[in-house]
Amino acid sequence: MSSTDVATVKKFLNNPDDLVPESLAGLEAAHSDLLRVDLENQIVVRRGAPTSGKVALVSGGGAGHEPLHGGFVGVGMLDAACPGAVFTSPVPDQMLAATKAVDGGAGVVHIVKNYTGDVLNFRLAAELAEDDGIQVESVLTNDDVAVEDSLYTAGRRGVGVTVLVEKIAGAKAAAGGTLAEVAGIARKVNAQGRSFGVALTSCATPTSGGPIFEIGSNEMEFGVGIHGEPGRRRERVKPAAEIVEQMTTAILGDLDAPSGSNVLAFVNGLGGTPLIELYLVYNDLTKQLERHGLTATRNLVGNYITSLEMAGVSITLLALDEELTMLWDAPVHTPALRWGT
Amino acid sequence: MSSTDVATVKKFLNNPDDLVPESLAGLEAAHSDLLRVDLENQIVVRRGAPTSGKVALVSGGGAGHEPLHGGFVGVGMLDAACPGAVFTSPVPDQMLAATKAVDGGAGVVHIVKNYTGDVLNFRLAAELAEDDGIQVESVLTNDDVAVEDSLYTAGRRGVGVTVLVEKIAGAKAAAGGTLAEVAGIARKVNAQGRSFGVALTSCATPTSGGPIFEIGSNEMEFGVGIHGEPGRRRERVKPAAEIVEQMTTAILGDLDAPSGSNVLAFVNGLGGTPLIELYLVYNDLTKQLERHGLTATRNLVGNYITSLEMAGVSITLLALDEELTMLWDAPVHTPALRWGT
Amino acid sequence: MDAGTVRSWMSASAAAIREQRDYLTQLDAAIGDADHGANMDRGFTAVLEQLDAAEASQPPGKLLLTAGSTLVSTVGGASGPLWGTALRRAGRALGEEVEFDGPQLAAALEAALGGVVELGAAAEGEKTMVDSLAPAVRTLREQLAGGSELGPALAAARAASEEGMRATVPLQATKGRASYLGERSIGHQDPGATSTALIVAALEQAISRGA
Amino acid sequence: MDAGTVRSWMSASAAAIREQRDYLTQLDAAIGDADHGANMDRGFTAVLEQLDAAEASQPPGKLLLTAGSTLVSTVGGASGPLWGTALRRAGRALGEEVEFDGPQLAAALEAALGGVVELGAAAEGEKTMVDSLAPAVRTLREQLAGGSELGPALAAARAASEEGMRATVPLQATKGRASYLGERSIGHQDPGATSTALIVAALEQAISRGA
Ligand SMILES: Nc1ncnc2c1ncn2[C@@H]1O[C@H](COP(=O)(O)OP(=O)(O)O)[C@@H](O)[C@H]1O
Ligand SMILES: Nc1ncnc2c1ncn2[C@@H]1O[C@H](COP(=O)(O)OP(=O)(O)O)[C@@H](O)[C@H]1O
Ligand SMILES: [Mg+2]
Ligand SMILES: [Mg+2]
Ligand SMILES: [Mg+2]
Ligand SMILES: [Mg+2]
Repeated sequence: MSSTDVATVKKFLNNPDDLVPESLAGLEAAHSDLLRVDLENQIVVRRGAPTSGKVALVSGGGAGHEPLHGGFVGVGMLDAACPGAVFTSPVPDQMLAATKAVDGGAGVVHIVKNYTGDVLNFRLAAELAEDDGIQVESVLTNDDVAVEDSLYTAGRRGVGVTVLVEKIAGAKAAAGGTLAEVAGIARKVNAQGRSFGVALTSCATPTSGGPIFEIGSNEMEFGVGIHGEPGRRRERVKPAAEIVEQMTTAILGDLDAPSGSNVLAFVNGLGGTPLIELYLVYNDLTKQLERHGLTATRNLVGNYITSLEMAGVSITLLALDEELTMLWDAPVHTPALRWGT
Repeated sequence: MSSTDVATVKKFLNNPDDLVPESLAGLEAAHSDLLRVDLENQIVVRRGAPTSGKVALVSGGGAGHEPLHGGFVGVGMLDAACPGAVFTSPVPDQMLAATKAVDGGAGVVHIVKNYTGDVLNFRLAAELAEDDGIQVESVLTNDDVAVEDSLYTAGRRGVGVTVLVEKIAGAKAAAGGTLAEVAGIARKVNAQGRSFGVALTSCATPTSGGPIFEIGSNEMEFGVGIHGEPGRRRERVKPAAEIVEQMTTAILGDLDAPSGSNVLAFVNGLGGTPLIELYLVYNDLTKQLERHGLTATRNLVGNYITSLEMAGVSITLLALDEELTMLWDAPVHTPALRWGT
Repeated sequence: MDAGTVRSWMSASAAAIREQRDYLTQLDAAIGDADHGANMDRGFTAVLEQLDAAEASQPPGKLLLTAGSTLVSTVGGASGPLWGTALRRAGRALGEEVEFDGPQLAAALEAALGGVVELGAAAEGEKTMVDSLAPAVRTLREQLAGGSELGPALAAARAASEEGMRATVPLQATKGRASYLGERSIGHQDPGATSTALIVAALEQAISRGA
Repeated sequence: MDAGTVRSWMSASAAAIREQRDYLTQLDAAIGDADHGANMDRGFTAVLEQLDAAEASQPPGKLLLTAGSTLVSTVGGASGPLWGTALRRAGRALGEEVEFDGPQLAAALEAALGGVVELGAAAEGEKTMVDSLAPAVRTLREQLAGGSELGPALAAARAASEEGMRATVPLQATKGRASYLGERSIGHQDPGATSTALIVAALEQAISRGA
């Protein structure tokens, strides 16, 4: 074990309990053209929502993964986001308020990352919304191949693919897709995407103040989650090319993407890894893809689903077809993802 | 002093000396629609450059500040970037190669952050370019109010305003501005912008492997630079609202922005601070602006000029007029900044 | 036992969780995401506020329904819906009665456990709060059926819940966040089982004090 | 002295810098950006490569020009253009001559110093490489003028440069990156003055060995 300073991890904070609402207030101040924040319900809502006849997309989960989800509220992506406390699933009341705020009569898709807390709270929220006469389809993301999907786990975690689901399903909804179609494309993206994460350091939640796990100065967590959940195993740090090879092998061992396929290659920073390293990882990834006969016809490199200040990286590969590519390319205008508008 | 682990800071790396070229190769692979990388000269060049008759913009500096500058090469911003080794000014050969690669006959603006190394190397490069018959205008950015601009310093450092200069001058060049006009608007942005940075942790260069400075678990560097240069003083960590108040006071004490002015408010992460905190800082900043009668009619929140994995934040305020606002809003399409296209 | 019993139970639970907040969070840091103490504390703080605001005349079942709904609305995470549903089911089981006896209490707790299992689908041995709640409910039922007084029966139930809590240490988690760790979850005590033992102990305390 | 002298000077400089690379970087970490060792090492490694590739017949001035250009092209930072220009000016001062004597060496070093000052605009006392280079040049000139042999004159110059280097410790930097620190730059030895003292020492070594 290293002698890392366990006392505190310093943060820009006022009262730790106010981090989420104060940050949301900042998000609204910076992007009032795109969204509004309902601080009482702690939800982020697209300006102009609800749009009559459009299927609405709502996602949410613990805070600490920014820009996910609030940074993806806007045109062509989410209609609302409900952030909980840091790393804590929001409560059904928030999800219900968000669902009501954006329902345009065509139904609402709940995009739920597969964690027990998120699943249970969204389940209660969907029941409440249906009691209110709103049609809800829940789509679970569970793309993390670091976790075995078996009787012995709560199933795979939802990680990087969630960003891609939100973008692509958002485009489908913007294009006039029905509730079943939007939910269908979201499930397709989830089915065709797989992720794997590696962390070099732990993050620290604002309330605890210290790192969630101790890690030696030569160690990495292989298969880490986005909540500081330790990975499946601890390994010695290796050259990036080897790490990326192992990650790619784990992903491709579980993804139906034969040689010759096109993929969307998503290199995601977990918050504390500088961009210069993310592009280095992307470079190593392109070599691995080449080795497997895959072409990255689309890509995304940056911090999109983070774990506070954790140093680490996740890779998500999504097998692309024409439909998904077209929806990926469709215009999007949110605080964190923008093109075509 | 804390007991932070000084042994190593872990990174995604192969050979530390290859970080910059491997990262550039990744940048090119991810954004080949926008730019190409000349690895021999270690420069990033806009696809389609040179554009005949268009004034070209070249910037550069030590690597480790990504996305600055390579991530700003594209349409409506930089024509080329020359990154040096991490935190080390590039050499004149790179700047010359970049200048030659993008000159469209209308001259080239060199955007130079005010550090002795950058200034001297760009000076030699400009001489060489002029020997080759290329007209060069050098624009110095020196917006960091943490440094006194006096006989006793090398002058103020160029920091956050550099991003704004590159965007706005890039728009002027895209709009057909002459060499004098483009350089003029760049100097105007620099003259009307001021910045201040605070760090909670040190960064570590890949070659040294350890943190550049030691810092206690309750301390912050007030007025830090973007190369791990310690700030003017060490202080105890305070609530974010107080830190932001001090930063704003320092900036506004030196910026000609009377009550009633419009500003562009830029909250920049230094690399290791999570986005949730940047938005909290932005929220605190809006309160300070209000107190001073200023309105943030434009803003930018995110990691744009970083210092590897340093946890910290800088604030830049730019006094806006109609011309600058219009140029800021003009289309831009680069890996790190994109709108309107 | 009456509404006052429920109020003292909730107060004692809130106090115990407040006191053990950091410990619960530490347990969760080891095999989860370091928020269990904060989650439960936030929830029970809100519960006390709601109960303070509730009319004095409300029957115990109604108070438990309010407490459960409050947990659902304020906790989040896995524990919020689970403990929230548990208390709601217990409240529903008590119905509109103004007083309740030992067997009614046992039935209410059984309903609570049923709600947890229905929602979370965990059986005993999966390293969750069920490992602490199920033995407590079973023991209370058995002790009462065997003719025990309520006091000793509750003491036995508390002991059983604590034993169940400790017995989670060697288990490998197969539900909840800790299951992602696979074998690395072995050797750590489950945070949810721990807070559950606190809540069961608070019940014993509330009733023995009231007696 | 001839081309061989320049080659040994450069080799000895490269070796000394390689050996002190981490120390130079550490000094730069304290008041700069922790790259001075890497910068100078990269530069002198390239210089040796270029000199190895240069024709054996090249005169010493030409070799210094090549060395200076190589530093400019490979070092970057503040030290690259400064030391690069210094060596280029020294090379230009030696011209096409195949051999050079003490006074010519002194003149070449004076030209080197002139280049540094012209480009960097630092006077002595600003806590830069000038604080080590200027006293070395001055001492060499004075010693030779006073009738000293080249050997002792160079030894004195080396001592002066080391003294100048140490004298940077109490200074407050007013040029270069360290100036941003204001008073906090006091108490640290300037990295550029330190590498300069190494290069001056390498010159003495190269010439005393050659003799
Ligand atoms: N499916 C489940 N059934 C019963 N209890 C569960 C289940 N999943 C998790 N738990 C309990 O929830 C506890 C974690 O609660 P908490 O930390 O508040 O939520 P989260 O895991 O969402 O962060 C675990 O320790 C476990 O006892
Ligand atoms: N204006 C100047 N004149 C002379 N020497 C300078 C000047 N500015 C900086 N230096 C020298 O350069 C050294 C730093 O070199 P180096 O670390 O390689 O470059 P950088 O400061 O760009 O990182 C300083 O220690 C100082 O001796
Ligand atoms: Mg949680
Ligand atoms: Mg440098
Ligand atoms: Mg938890
Ligand atoms: Mg330096």
